[in-house]
Amino acid sequence: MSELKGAVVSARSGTKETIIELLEKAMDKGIFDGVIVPMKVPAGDSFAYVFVKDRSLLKESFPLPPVMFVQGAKAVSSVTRLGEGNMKIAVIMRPCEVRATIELAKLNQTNIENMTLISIDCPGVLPTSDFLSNPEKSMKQFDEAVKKLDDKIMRPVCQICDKSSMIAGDLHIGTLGAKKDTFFIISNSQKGNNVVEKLGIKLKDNLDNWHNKVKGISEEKHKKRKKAHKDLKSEVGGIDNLVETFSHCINCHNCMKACPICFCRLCYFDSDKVKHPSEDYLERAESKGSIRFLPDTTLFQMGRMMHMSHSCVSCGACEDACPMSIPVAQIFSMIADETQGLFDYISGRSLDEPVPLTVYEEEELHEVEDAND
Amino acid sequence: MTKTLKINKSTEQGVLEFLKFLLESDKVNGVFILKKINGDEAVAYSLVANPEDLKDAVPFYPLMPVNAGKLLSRFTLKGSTKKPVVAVVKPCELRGFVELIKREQGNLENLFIISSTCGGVYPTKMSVDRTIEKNLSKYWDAVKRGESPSDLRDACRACEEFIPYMADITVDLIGKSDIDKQCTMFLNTKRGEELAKDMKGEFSEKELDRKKLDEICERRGVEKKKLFDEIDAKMKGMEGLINIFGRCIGCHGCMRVCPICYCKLCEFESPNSEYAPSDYESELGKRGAIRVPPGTIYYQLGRMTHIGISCVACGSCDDVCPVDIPISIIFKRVGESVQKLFKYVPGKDVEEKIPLITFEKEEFTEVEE
Amino acid sequence: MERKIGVYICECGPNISEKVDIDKVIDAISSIEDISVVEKYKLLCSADGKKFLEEQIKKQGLTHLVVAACSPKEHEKTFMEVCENADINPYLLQLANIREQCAWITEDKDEATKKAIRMIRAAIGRVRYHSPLDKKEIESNPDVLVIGGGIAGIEASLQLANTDRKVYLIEKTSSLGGLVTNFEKNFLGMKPISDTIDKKIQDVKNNKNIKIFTDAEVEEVIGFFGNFEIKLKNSDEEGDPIGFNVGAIVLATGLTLFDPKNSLKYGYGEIDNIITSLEFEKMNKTGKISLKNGKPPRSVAIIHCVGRDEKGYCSEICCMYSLKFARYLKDKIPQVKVSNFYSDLCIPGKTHQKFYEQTKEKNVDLIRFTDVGITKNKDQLNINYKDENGNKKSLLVDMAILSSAVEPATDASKVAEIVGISQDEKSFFAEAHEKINPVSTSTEGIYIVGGAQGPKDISSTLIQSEAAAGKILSSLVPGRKIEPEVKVSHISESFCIGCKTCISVCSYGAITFDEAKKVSVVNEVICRGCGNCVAACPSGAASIKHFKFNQIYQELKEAVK
Amino acid sequence: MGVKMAEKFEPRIVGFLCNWCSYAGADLAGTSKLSVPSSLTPIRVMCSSRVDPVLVETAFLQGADGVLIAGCHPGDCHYQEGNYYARRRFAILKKVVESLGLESDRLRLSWISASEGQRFADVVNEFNEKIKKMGPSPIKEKKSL
Amino acid sequence: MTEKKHNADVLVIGAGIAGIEASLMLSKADRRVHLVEKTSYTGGTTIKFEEVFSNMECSTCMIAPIQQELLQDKNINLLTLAEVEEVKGSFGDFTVKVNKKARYVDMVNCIGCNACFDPCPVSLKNEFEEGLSERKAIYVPCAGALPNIPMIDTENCIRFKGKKCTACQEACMFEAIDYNQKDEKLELKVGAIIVATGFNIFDSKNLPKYGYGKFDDVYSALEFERLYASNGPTEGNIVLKNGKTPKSIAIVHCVGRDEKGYCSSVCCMYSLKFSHYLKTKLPEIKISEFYTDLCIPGKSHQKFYEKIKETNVDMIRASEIEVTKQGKEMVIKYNNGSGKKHTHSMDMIILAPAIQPSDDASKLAKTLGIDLDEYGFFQEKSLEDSSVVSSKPGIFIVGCAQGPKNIQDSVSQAIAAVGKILSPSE
Repeated sequence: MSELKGAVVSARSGTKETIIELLEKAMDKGIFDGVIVPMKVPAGDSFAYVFVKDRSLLKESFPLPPVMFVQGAKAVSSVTRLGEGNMKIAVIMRPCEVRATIELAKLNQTNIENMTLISIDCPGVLPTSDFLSNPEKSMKQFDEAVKKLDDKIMRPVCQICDKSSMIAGDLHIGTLGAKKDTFFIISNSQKGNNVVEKLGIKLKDNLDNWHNKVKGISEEKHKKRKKAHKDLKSEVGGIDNLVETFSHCINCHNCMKACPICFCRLCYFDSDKVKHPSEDYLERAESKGSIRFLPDTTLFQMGRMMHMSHSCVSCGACEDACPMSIPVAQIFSMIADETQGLFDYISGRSLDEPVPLTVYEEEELHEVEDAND
Repeated sequence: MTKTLKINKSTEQGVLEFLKFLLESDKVNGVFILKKINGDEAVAYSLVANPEDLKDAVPFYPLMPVNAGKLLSRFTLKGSTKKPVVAVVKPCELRGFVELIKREQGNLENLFIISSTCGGVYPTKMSVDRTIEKNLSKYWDAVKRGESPSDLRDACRACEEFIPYMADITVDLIGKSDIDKQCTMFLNTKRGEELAKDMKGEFSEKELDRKKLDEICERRGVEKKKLFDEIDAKMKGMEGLINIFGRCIGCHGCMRVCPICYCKLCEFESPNSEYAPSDYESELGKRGAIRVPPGTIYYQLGRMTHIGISCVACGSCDDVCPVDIPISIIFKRVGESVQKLFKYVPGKDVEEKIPLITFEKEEFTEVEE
Repeated sequence: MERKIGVYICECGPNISEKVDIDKVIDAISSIEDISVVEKYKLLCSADGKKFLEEQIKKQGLTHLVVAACSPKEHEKTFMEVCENADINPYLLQLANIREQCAWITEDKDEATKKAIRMIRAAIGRVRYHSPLDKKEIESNPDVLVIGGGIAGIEASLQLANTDRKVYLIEKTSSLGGLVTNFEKNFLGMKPISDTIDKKIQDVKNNKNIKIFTDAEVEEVIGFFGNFEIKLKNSDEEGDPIGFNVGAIVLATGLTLFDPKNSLKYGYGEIDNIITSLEFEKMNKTGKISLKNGKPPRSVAIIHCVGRDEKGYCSEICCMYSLKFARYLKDKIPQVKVSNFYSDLCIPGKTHQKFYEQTKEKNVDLIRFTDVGITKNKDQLNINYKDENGNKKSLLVDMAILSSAVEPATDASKVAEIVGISQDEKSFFAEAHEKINPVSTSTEGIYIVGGAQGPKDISSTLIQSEAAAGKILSSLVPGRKIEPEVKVSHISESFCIGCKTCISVCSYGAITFDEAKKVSVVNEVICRGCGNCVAACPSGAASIKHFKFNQIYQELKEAVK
Repeated sequence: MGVKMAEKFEPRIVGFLCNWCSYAGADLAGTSKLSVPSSLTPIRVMCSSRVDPVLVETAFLQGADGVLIAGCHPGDCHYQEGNYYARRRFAILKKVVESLGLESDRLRLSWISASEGQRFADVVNEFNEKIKKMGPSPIKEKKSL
Repeated sequence: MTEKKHNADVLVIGAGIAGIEASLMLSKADRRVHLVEKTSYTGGTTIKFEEVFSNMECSTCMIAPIQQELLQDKNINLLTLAEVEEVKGSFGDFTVKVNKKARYVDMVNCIGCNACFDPCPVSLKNEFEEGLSERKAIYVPCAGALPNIPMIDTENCIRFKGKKCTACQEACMFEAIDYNQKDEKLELKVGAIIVATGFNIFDSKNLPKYGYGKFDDVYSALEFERLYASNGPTEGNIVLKNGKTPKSIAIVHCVGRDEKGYCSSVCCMYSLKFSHYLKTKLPEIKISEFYTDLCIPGKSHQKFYEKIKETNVDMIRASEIEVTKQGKEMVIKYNNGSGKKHTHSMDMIILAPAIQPSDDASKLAKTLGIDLDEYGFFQEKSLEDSSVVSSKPGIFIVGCAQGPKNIQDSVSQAIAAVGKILSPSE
């Protein structure tokens, strides 16, 4: 990871507007042939990622929408899963979306060769359901909350996100600690440097204000996160709580479909591996008196934890998509911290860190084995 | 005239007595039924083998956590159950199951079906905070009167197919004022009669009160028309579609819970629905911008063409949609129009062929374990 | 299709029957679905037992077989043969190991019986999900590619080439023979090396079944054991790139020397009359050992272990060839004073110490050092060293020879990459198994010999070349088909999403990636059936024959009951 | 059939044994006539790396009182490096179970070589004792997993 | 060598790791192999080891699979308790007389349940366990030996000394025990012969200064291997004769090197391996290795050496080593490099004796008509050419029978010999 370099950009016309101007400029200069940005959907009641080539449409874009309808990584993946393509593309996403994108790149699910990943300091995201209950109002509330750096109305998992300004991509837009009508543009890679320089911006300004602000926030959030996970563990931990927590699960697998890391074409838990003959179910019912049908809800959740928690970016998409309001995202963020901790791994931190399960070290994890006891 | 079994207990109690009898007399080894789980925490379908465990079964609870048709299909997917099992399900769930059987996704052998005239159910969301519990008495009063509470799911309020087809036993439920005291079961089939044999209670011959049911049907028809008109108003042309489906997040939850969508791999999740960068590039040449991931509308329309003919309008899709798109009414609307073409009532008769075989039977068998 | 499972329980004399109440077992399982017969027998592995089983299978028209007896390691093969003789697929058999892992380790008869029942139920559950597996046979090409025209490559080629087996010998330089052609004599025998090498080179050249390419390099290798497609950098008369197919590949890319320039203390390249062992070999071969000024040296220091610390291993041969150098010198310049500076004398093997003693008799000084360096002293050299007690000492000499450590030839990494095998941390080629498979690699059909595999002398090099030849001659017989493992992995093309996780965990390069379809593909010829990829695959795409999820799940279910 | 009467507690332990080392070790325990608790039912797999964590979770959630995964000692894997991957997967699995407040002590990974018949016996005895102390898995009784 | 008269079958003498590898590969090439082994089991010396350097792989795990393969291989005719008595003919057409001693246990009927051991009244030191444990007169050398079929040791069986004992026969349910079995004289026709008879170790008793045989707790390398083996007499617990665990151990290299006049090439490495053994089981133990010249050739060995040194093992370059007693204490005296005298007390001493030809090498050489070298190993035809070629065409010498070497080199030679036999150029 290269040393962060940054510049202060004046944004009199407003942060969003200035970002758009920069994008337009970049397209004019041919730095990018296309941009993937969120936009309002025609009905105006929600947002979607749009892959824009016609720069005149850029003004419609909405870099930091109040909701995360589709996890950006999925959008990116849908464009470059089958190859890098010939267009130089800029993508503007939230930090967790960038991280998911990088994770997917490691897993061969997207190709970021021709992409410039741009993240923005993330104030959090509104729960989809809250937003839908009244889009206009929610918009206003969101803007207010952003100004006040108040995350009370954000999704629970956002309230405990300690990586909301983590820079994993090429460029980052830092609004925290910036003077009025300005923001920081921060580069994290050679690619990033080139883009910014081509835009005629010198990466020479001091970033201390941003760093300090971010440090403060993430440290505070980190404490909150640890505490929340501790509480959560006592709430959902243990077989009884666990069963209770998932008792409303209806196996719709929305969480899995909404999850950027669950990229499998056929989920293990939709495959024949978990489809058993009726005798099997009956036997189980006979031995226990009765079983809920379908069984194995917990198996599905624990299986997912096994399969993706080491890459989970705690983006909250799963919880948004859960029709039964199960705190999936919070639970997974807790598990993710634990499993990734085993390997000092942070999902999406860097393209150079291999996904834990694809490598090994000869001398590690002796605590889980007992060869010598 | 149909053989009937009358038990002088509340309808729910009567049915439970009956099921207990079936288990104890080893007529069946399992009962597939809605049941409270983890105390009062939730209501879910369960497979009950021990009569004791029937105590917190709630066969007619106004909730459809998952379309049981899909569950019964999973239960018998690998072949008919070797030991007899009886399932208590709603008419639309039964119809869903029958449609799946037609597609080799399930099996009725050794599987007895008890269904009832259906008063409809509440949205699953209402089960999370237990609001249903509070509404129960209101619900049952309405049922006795053959009416639908306003907060029932759209699909249910607009449902005209609330009398089961293909059930071995039909429980007389809606519009029946004495369900608190009386339990009447119509033994529609030989299998049904066999089951009821030796059960304590009075056997006679009777018919459902068609007239009353027709009135109910009319009322629901009106409700349906209202909902259809609303949709028609919204769904004007491509524009309309885009407006309605614009917020779709592509979670495909609707497909996953749909009793008819049985494909191992949905076409819209298969390589056929992936695009190479070059495709985007050429597409972007034509239009200045594309929504990504693409194919939102394509998916919805595609699904309509795939399953419209068999849609039983059970409403599960509404329940799971995280962005509250009124999918079920749209599909009911489209579905009925297609079904009319062939005078086809999905799930009416297992012998009846599906008008168009729009899809492959059993694919991707190579990975079957 | 209708299943008829037969269960046969071996009493194994008293060994099982004493601990397991077999009749109880029979009662417990005979009611299970699909079971058409359960019987016990005194000793199933006996000739009579096998006959009995065979007849039973035929008579009962069984489709699946469960044998509850001893460990599969003892008799799985035996009973699979019985199945074959009774014309049912041998993979429709499941063994329940109720002897070693039940009767013999359980004290309480009741417990043993219960466990036996569990194990047999598990076997029945499993066998239900067995599907017949058939041996595959694959045409193979007996020809061999040998990379490296040194003594290792030459020896291998000579051992292999035949009318029905062509050998392609690729040498990157313009001439055959490699390193040893620089030597006058080899140690031990002190016989002229040319006696051996020249003859071998002639034989190779005269052998019409060996096609030699000098100044040649391999550009691309694709395929697998029995079917490699080779492309060379070089092109033929018409200018088309040269390409051919072979069944096996021998890597004999050889050694090079550690460059003493990398270790300043020896003053190599700075000071005159300090030369490397190779330079000395060459000089010696010209017949005249002399200093820069043309005069013969009056005193010579031979420094062992040059670069040992840097490389982190003992190069095995330096001590011996350094002693040989002493002999060279004494033979050519009898009055010369020779001092060998060594740290530890490494002269393994029955013949070496004798050579060492003979050399000492020619009054060669052997000086043990713990540290050594060279400085200039007018037109002479100071060998400054610490003896083993740490005392600083110094010796004035005319010439110093640096016995450099050996390291893999410079192009080793490139070759490794092209043929797709791994290197060890010292960048020698890694063997399939350090002990029992030293000339094979983890990729079947690719063999490593001589200096490419590790430092060694000529004699061990010859042995390895012959060994590699042996491997090929025994496994790649002209006209015989290859029978790959049948219990291999399979990845569903329709379900694979192409995350390559399986590829990264496969130790055998058995999984390749289809760039067009973006899916992983298992090469059944290479796959050894460990199942690692199956456990690694997060989706429903991967499975492994005979150890499928449901087969194991059935066992698991019974274990938990 | 039916629910097991709770007389004295006989644990149900699933043992995944790799074919080349641990299964051979278990056989050796047999030929050496050592005493091993009958609670462990062996399941033979070619390599510990075949042990799909979801299989272990399945066993665990179906009420196994213990699950043992045994493979070749690190460095000895018959398939070069399978057991290293097995170890990583196991580490994650154990962590998941532990983080959910479930009894991760019911899962055990042991390296047992073909010559370690005694060790096999010791490992199983030890594990069996531990499980007995822990008592039956509370998951067994759960009806709505 | 493709004339009609040529016989494709091969005789392999010695079922150690070299012999097994050679046989399996020949079989793979569809050659019929007669594998003559003088003991009752396969695996030679390798199966005595717990682990092998330098990757410290479990030896049994390494070799058991190929032993199994061997026993099930239909092309291989394994003759245990057998010795070659006469060899006539030449390359391509040898006639070999083999004496196959009676095992008195029928290899087909016996299923290896070991029920016959307990009733046997005789009990004596088990040579395989270097006398560290007892065995019966009917026995297998150790648990897990392959083939897992016992033999009767007629030297010690009281029945063969005239007593009327049928204890084992009565114990056997399979009529596997047959006292009337006779030694068989077999005549084999083969085209080539591979000699893989392995080695023996120098008997440290010849050097009283090391106190071997004099004092308790002075062990030879092989004894120690068994002491550490998890399938050995103590299940791998390292204990002194008095039952205590040792606190200090000396490992003495080069025992008998001067007498032999050569470096046995593996002692340094296996001595380091012993330190590894000890440190894994007894992390606290104090280990001193006494060596003259450290001989650890090859790409992977020095790393191992350095790893061992990190576990603070004292590596002492020493000469004039002597083991004596001071009161109860066992002490080791030596000169270090600079000629200073030192004395340390030691709980246990392990000697690393030189490798020497197996006892019957010279006899076998005569029978085969091949030369021995001055050290008594089989002599290769020339130092310049392949070391597996003996002085007589068609007879190949591999493994430690040809000279001291490690497993890797033994196996290489074995395969090389097969290469020679299969090669069209021969």
